[in-house]
Amino acid sequence: MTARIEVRIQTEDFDLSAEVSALLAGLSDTGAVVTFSGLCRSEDGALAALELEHYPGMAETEIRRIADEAAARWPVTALCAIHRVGRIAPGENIVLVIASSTHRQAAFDAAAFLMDFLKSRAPFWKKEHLRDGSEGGWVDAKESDEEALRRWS
Amino acid sequence: MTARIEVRIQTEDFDLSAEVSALLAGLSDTGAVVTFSGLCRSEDGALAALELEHYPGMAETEIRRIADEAAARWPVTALCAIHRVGRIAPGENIVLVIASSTHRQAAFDAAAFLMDFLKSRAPFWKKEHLRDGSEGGWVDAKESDEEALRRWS
Amino acid sequence: MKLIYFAWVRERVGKAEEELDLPAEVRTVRDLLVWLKGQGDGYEAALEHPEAIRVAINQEHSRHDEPLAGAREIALFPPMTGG
Amino acid sequence: MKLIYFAWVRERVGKAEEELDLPAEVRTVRDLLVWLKGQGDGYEAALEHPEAIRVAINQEHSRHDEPLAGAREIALFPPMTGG
Repeated sequence: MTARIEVRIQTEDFDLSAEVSALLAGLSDTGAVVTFSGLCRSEDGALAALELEHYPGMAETEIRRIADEAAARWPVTALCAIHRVGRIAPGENIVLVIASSTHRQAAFDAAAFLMDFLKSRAPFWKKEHLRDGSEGGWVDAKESDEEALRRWS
Repeated sequence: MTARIEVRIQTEDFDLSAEVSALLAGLSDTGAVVTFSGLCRSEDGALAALELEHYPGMAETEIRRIADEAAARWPVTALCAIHRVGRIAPGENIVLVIASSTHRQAAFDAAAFLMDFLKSRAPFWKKEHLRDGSEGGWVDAKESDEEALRRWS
Repeated sequence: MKLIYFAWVRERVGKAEEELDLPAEVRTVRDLLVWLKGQGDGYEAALEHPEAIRVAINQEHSRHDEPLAGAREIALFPPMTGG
Repeated sequence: MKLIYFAWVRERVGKAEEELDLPAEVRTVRDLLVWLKGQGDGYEAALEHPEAIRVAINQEHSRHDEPLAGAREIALFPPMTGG
């Protein structure tokens, strides 16, 4: 089965329903759709915005490589990953992953796999801007994100 | 943490984005949202529609009980389950589950748990109507759905 | 006792619900399934494989060895196929 | 050689990218990190903990023991925090 794969990096926000509809158009054997949305948290009101930086070119290539691997591991009908860059306010979307399949477990697994690898392998970096006007600095990578990769190997 | 829990059974379709927005309104510490949509498959064009029957009263109570258990097991900020009943055409939504949390793993796990138990414990039944005008009969329960429950015990 | 039927149990019994007086010796869910199977062709067809039938007492899932004491509403239905 | 920097590596080095002539003895990623660290205060600050720096050669993740042979573009950056 050849999965439909869509990868985008953009400054604009996206709409969940519109992305799912566009991705699944014509795929009548899809019975299960899992989406993951990553949102900017307010950090108890301390955060003014996140600034998302990426490595143009490599970011798209790397996400597509991860999606290709997910499509090889699970019988998905479609996969989509959209990552925003630039300034993102609390409550706004940062990332969207969609995985669809005939049955639900493949959709859940492919979406979780895509997110786990996207977090630790796709070249994006987050910087915090605080409400008091100061820079909160670059977000540190979490050991738990590296650990999350191990369950897939 | 008290999770916001929303359970609905309805004949009308629902919009993914609208349901996510309504569920998360004001929950500023939510960083991860997982949705599962179950769609009516076309069965290679053979299916005219599914007819969904449920046990009014017990269906809502049972789904809420499952959601309460998910909320007790994972640190979710909100959970939602919407199940449609009546006649549903290929490509249309049957069920929606939403789970949100501060971090992604809890959202993935709670959504998968809710779907697994909803499939085998909530009192709904599917009947197939075929394009050639015949009744395809009642859908059989799958042993794989019973097996899916065991990983949570 | 109020009995409710769903899906193909409802279709085979030929009605969605009914009020029945249960004999005193019908004490458990299993007793009920055995007794009901003898009440006519529709019940016989619906309860051909009684072990496959799921039962809810007062809208809660019940095992076949559970007593009926306290039941106001008993529902019989096939394994569930929602989601 | 085209070098590109991201996130706090870029901020500490003080530029997003540059063209540098690498000495012949700089053969691996690790050689490059050690050599670059000696090129001034910005580089010293960026490469204080060279083992923490991630490197991509021609836009592919590379280990620190990999050779630079064939590299057209080398990127240095902190561990990724997207998603």
